[in-house]
Amino acid sequence: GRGETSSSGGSQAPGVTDTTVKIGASYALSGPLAANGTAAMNGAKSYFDAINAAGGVKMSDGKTRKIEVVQYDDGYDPARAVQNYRKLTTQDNVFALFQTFGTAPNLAIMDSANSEKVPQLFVHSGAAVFSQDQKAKPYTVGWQPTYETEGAAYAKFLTARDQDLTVAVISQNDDLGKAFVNGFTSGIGGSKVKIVAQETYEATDPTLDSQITKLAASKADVLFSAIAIPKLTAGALSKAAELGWNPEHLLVSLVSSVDQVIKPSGLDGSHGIYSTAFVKAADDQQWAADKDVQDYIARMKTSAPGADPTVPNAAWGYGAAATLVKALQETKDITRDGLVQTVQHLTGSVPLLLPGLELHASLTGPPLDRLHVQQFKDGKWSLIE
Amino acid sequence: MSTLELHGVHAGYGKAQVLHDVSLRVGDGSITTLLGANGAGKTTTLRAVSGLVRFTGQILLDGRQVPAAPDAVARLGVAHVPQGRGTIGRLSVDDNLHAGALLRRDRAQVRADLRRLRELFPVLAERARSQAAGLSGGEQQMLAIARALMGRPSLLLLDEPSLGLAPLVTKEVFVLLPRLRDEWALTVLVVEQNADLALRVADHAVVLESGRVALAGTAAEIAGHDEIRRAYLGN
Amino acid sequence: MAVRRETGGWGVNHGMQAFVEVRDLTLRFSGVTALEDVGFDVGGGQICGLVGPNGAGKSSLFNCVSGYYRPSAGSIRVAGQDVLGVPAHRKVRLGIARTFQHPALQPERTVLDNVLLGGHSTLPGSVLSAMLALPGGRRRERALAAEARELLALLGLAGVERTPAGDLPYGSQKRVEIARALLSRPRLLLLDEPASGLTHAEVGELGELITRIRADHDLTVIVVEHHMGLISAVTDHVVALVGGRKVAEGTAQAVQSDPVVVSAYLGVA
Amino acid sequence: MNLVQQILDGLSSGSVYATLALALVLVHQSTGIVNFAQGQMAVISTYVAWTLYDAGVPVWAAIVAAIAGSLVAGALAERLLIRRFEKGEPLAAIVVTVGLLISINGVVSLIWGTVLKQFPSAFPRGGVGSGNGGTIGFGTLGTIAVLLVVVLALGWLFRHTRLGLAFRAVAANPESSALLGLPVGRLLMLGWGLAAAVGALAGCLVAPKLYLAPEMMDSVLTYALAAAVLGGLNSAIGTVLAAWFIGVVENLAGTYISFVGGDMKIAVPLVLMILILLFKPEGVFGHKEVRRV
Amino acid sequence: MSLMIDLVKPDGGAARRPYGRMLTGAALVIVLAVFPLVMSPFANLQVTLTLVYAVAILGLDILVGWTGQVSLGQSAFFGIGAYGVAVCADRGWPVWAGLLFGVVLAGVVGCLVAVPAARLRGYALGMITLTLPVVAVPLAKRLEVVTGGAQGLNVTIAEAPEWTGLAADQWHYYVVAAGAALVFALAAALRRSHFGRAFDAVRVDEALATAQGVHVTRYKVLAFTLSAVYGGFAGVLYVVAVQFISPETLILTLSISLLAGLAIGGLRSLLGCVLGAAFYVVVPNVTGEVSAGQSYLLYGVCLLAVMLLMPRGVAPALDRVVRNVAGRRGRAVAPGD
Ligand SMILES: Nc1ncnc2c1ncn2[C@@H]1O[C@H](COP(=O)(O)OP(=O)(O)OP(=O)(O)O)[C@@H](O)[C@H]1O
Ligand SMILES: Nc1ncnc2c1ncn2[C@@H]1O[C@H](COP(=O)(O)OP(=O)(O)OP(=O)(O)O)[C@@H](O)[C@H]1O
Ligand SMILES: [Mg+2]
Ligand SMILES: [Mg+2]
Repeated sequence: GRGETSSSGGSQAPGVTDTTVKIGASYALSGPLAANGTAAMNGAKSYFDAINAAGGVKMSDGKTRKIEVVQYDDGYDPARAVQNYRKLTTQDNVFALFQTFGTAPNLAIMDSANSEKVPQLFVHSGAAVFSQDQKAKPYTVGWQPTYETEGAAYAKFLTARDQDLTVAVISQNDDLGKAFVNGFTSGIGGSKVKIVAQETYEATDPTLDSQITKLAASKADVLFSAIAIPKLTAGALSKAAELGWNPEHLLVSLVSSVDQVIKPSGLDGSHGIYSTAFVKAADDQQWAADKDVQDYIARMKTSAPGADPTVPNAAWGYGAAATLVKALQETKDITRDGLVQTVQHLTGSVPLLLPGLELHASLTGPPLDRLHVQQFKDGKWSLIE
Repeated sequence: MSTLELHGVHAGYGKAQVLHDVSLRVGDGSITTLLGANGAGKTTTLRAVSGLVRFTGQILLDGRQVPAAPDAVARLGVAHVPQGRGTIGRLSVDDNLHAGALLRRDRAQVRADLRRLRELFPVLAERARSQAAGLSGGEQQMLAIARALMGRPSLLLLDEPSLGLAPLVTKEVFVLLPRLRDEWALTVLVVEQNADLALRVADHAVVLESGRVALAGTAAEIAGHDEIRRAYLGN
Repeated sequence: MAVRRETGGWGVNHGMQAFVEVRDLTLRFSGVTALEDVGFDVGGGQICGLVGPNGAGKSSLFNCVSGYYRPSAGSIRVAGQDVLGVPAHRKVRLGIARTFQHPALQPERTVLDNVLLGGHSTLPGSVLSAMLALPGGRRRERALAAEARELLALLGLAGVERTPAGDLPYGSQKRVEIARALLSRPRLLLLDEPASGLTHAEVGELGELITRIRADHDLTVIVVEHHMGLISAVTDHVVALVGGRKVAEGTAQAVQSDPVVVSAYLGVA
Repeated sequence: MNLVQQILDGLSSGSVYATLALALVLVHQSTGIVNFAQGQMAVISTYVAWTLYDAGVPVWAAIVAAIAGSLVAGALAERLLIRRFEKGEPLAAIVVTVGLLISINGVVSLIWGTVLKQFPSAFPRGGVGSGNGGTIGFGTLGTIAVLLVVVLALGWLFRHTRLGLAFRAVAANPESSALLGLPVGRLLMLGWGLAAAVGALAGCLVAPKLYLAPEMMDSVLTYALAAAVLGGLNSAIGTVLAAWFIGVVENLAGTYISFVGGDMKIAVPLVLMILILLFKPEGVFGHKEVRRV
Repeated sequence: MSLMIDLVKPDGGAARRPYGRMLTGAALVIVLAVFPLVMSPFANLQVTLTLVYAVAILGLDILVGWTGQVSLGQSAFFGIGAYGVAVCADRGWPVWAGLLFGVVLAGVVGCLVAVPAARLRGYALGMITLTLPVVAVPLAKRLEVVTGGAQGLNVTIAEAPEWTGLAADQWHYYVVAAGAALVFALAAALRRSHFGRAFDAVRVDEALATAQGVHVTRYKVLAFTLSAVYGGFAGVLYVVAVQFISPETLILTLSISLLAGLAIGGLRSLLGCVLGAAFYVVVPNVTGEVSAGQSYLLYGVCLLAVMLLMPRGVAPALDRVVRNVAGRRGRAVAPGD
């Protein structure tokens, strides 16, 4: 057969020239997840644009290269993701895949990427499968904390109070929802916190009224919303209030946007709304003067006018892009394997991470593995120590 | 009342030419019958007038070229009873009749016309609320004729009105035609295989052969023609 | 090649016993009685005319025979076999074929294809062998096509084999239906107003044709027709229905002079 | 309380399905087509209303303006796109509406972005009842009231007016209707326009609950199609009742049949629908069509 | 050859120019055989996927085009076939067993749905089939033990044998092409037989079909079952091409896209099935290059444009062009005859 991944340019790795390094990505830019996919793409783009505007990435061979991103829409269809992968690796000849969006599309290409030794970096998914075993699948690396980690963070937050608490749980019927719930359930094991009601939903459900009504009957003290879709979260919050059920709310970070979720829900946070975060939110007043956040908002405005910087996926995309740039800078051996080597040992900070959080590469988890719990108060999020 | 004139009309379907240089005139207030063998182009002639097939040449209604769209032709007062099932099967008998009169504003007169047609075809009253599709073949034909009349046309195009009608009803329809022509100021162009009856009530007759006018004249002239007698009258 | 009928020994019945026996047939629709206690016989090889005013129940009777309508009472036997219990799609295997009052053709397929459909029940029914395109199937298909062409020629339609059926004039469509019905090799042929849309001369030809195919194909025929000329010319026997009831029966001449038939159906000349 | 509340919730989501289903039925009744783009057309109308509102126009005025605009846009869609497919294979017409769906979705994303917007409710926040009786929001009550008005208006239009007869005639047999002088083209345009207007109303009614996003109506479409078919595709009141039935059954099944659960609850009304259709293929409120040979 | 435009002339019309047809067919086979050896892996993948979806669309055509029933359920049958083979591969069972299992299961489910569905017409039938994908997706997630749940299954099947020296994409191409050619040939033969006429009659007029001895219900069930089997087989080929299956693949959107492909290609045409599938696979890739963000919008616009230009589909339009050209040539030689 052919060497699928060999480049034409002799010594240099595929996708790398003296002046550019080519990166490929596949996002859900259409379909029901288009909002998140587009946000992730815009976030990353705004960081890359800024780096390129400043000349490019200075790499270990002394050359400064501009980052060229080739991106395609997969509509969250695994078959299209596979096609995009083929196109990016054999036609566009990218150096690495970056931030491909969502669990299923990444799973569909993971085996090929590893057997063909194409780095599949910083996948935009909190599924553990992408990072937990980098000995077996060294070319696939996650970025954000896993959904399990996040679920466990809520559990820790509740158990730390050492009170009898009843919890109602609603989760999306897929690996994402399950992972949140698993992390949470094992986190509360043996504590005074008890799950008293549990519901799931399909991402295609128009509303979650029925599920919330069922959960409301439990009169639980806390509602853990492992809901991945902003409008459904907002609807769930307002439904609970309409039913006269006012639990404390735990919102997963994916849907913690003030503009997208909390304002539409009509809740003011007086009964307690909590979430977790690992990046600074653009709509969080406490960071209004933060340089990272100001840069981020300004760069988003330049690169993707009209896009909303408060969507978490955008901030994550930005942070992941920064992580990639950092990895490129630190890569000694400018080959695909060299890049993966670097990524597996990456430490340090990148823009937008919350104070105290750092990259922390390991072979059994994503480079980010901690989150902070925050509370919604007075119209903004504030970190809880 | 209207005058219909065809001058050098050619028409066909796709590449197949069916009518070749057809010219004929249906005078104001007259009944003209169009005869011809199976496939001669009789239906096509009526369809050309109604705008259902495209043609070249001239078709003039009261001296003016007819429009190309069937609904526009109908709004000029032309009613066309097509060959075979001409009703809207999904609607009730009454709805079919009322649909025939949708363009009219003279409600009282519509009611009177409806009464009259129901007298003529009692089954239409008996089955007023049934779906038209359930009627027998002949009953549907009566409905189609009645529906066309409900529009109070000035030019009535009938494509084999006797199709499926019992002999008695056929006779009644043909007796009615001259009466309506007089009372309602109708001009009639009727394609009919029951040439005997048709020639008896018609003023003029035109014979089509392979898409060309083979003969034209007064009904009496045509009825006296030997070949016509053999092919169409059988006596 | 002959197709095995599901009932053997029709030849035995021939002429000895009525081929078609209709007894006490009653059919109602909500509010309408289409047929009431109708009964008559048709002898084997005969041509029976069925006449009556519009809505008398003639087509409905055909529909009962061919299984579209389920009568509330009565029986219909063909060659001694009760046909009411046989599902509609099996009638053609019993040797019953029909034409429709309003031509029912596949307008976009060719005349030949339309006729070939009539031979459907004579071909074997294994999907697998059809998918594998076994040579036997091809051969039978060719034989059937040859037979269909002959029938089309017989009906004067040889020139339009490849014309889409919907493009034919009305009168020709009715003949395509006859060819289609004949290709199923029927023993009983039901014709619903075959002469409608034909000129006088054409009706004459049709009459000759019907008597000829009766003889050539060893057929029993029931024909519904408003064209009295045709009825007189071809029928051995006529049944008249009025308002769903049988009002007269006998030779064409007798029925046409029956006072009820005259007043309800023919009108005074 | 759970039971009553689940029923009320079911009625509430049923009303959401019903609004879109009504528009589907309207198109079907006047043109004989099922329009897959109906929901997406409603979405773009709602965005227009939102834009007006965002620019300071009062909600009601914005909604009325969007409805009026949709009337025109719907008619144009029929004239420019659908017209060519009305006579051919039904599949072609369906697929054209799918193409329309995709294109409008793309246009909406392009103009307004994919991020959700908050659409103001034309009704007050809050609701009536509470405690043991269950609660029902003013939004839902308002939606139901508007629904009933629309249903009565449509019923009257189709059964008792000349225009309604003309619609029915054209949908049943355009060629025959043309021979009667009915302006077939204009009636078809008007039918689409009316449906688009009803769709716009539907979008504006449900947007406060579902939140405005390009895919707002996607998940509703499945239910709306089911309701329209179950209701017989030709009956406005039947459609609304079917939609309520679907909403309520879904909730009750999800709540009280343990193996069904939240993920499979949609299956229950659909399976029931199949059973009902088996015994009444023309839909609960549909008319059995007489077919003759 | 089986890929030629289906002219449906059972009386031998199709064989009127046997040499021309055979030559074209042979040329096509050669082009298709050489293609993967010279083209890029991405191009191979596109053709492979095109053939995968072409089989699924052909299944739909049997149902929609031949018998006039509407189905929104094809993605579910596709999923059954895909899961059938993937589950077997996942457990280390032989692939052919998976193939058989997937295809038979799809056929059985299809038949079960068809028996009641055959009572219905038009949109009512469409609604029944709409239920299939709506239920199949959560079901696939629930049966996690076998299906891998929401994460789906990564499998490695149909690996290129050593001796061929072929890369995976090339081998997958040949496997899928061979499978597709086989089932296309079977469908073509069925279409040309008297069954083809019977299916048409069922579509045009059920009463008419019944009168000719066609058991309408049986034919509808047959069409439905065949359609499901083809859908299932396409799912099997899909796993060969993609080596992965997850519930996302079963969604209603795929069913709708396949219907769109069918309309784009043109009903009752084998070539149309391939063209429709090619549209579904290739156009998003092209529009994606034009603009990643607006690729979906552009896809929708292309869909509308093709439908507006060719309301009966691409294959009939091509057919007309070919016949016009042939007709002109035919006239030119006519005087010599
Ligand atoms: N839709 C069509 N497409 C192509 N050819 C057609 C079409 N309709 C009719 N023709 C052809 O046009 C010719 C004339 O047909 P037409 O229907 O006008 O005949 P007719 O005189 O009305 O016959 P009949 O007495 O049988 O009704 C016929 O040769 C017929 O084959
Ligand atoms: N499916 C049906 N639904 C309702 N009524 C029907 C149906 N079929 C027939 N009828 C009624 O039964 C009666 C007999 O109809 P049929 O078609 O048998 O009449 P026919 O004798 O064939 O008349 P024609 O000479 O007009 O064809 C008619 O009054 C008709 O309206
Ligand atoms: Mg004619
Ligand atoms: Mg009759």
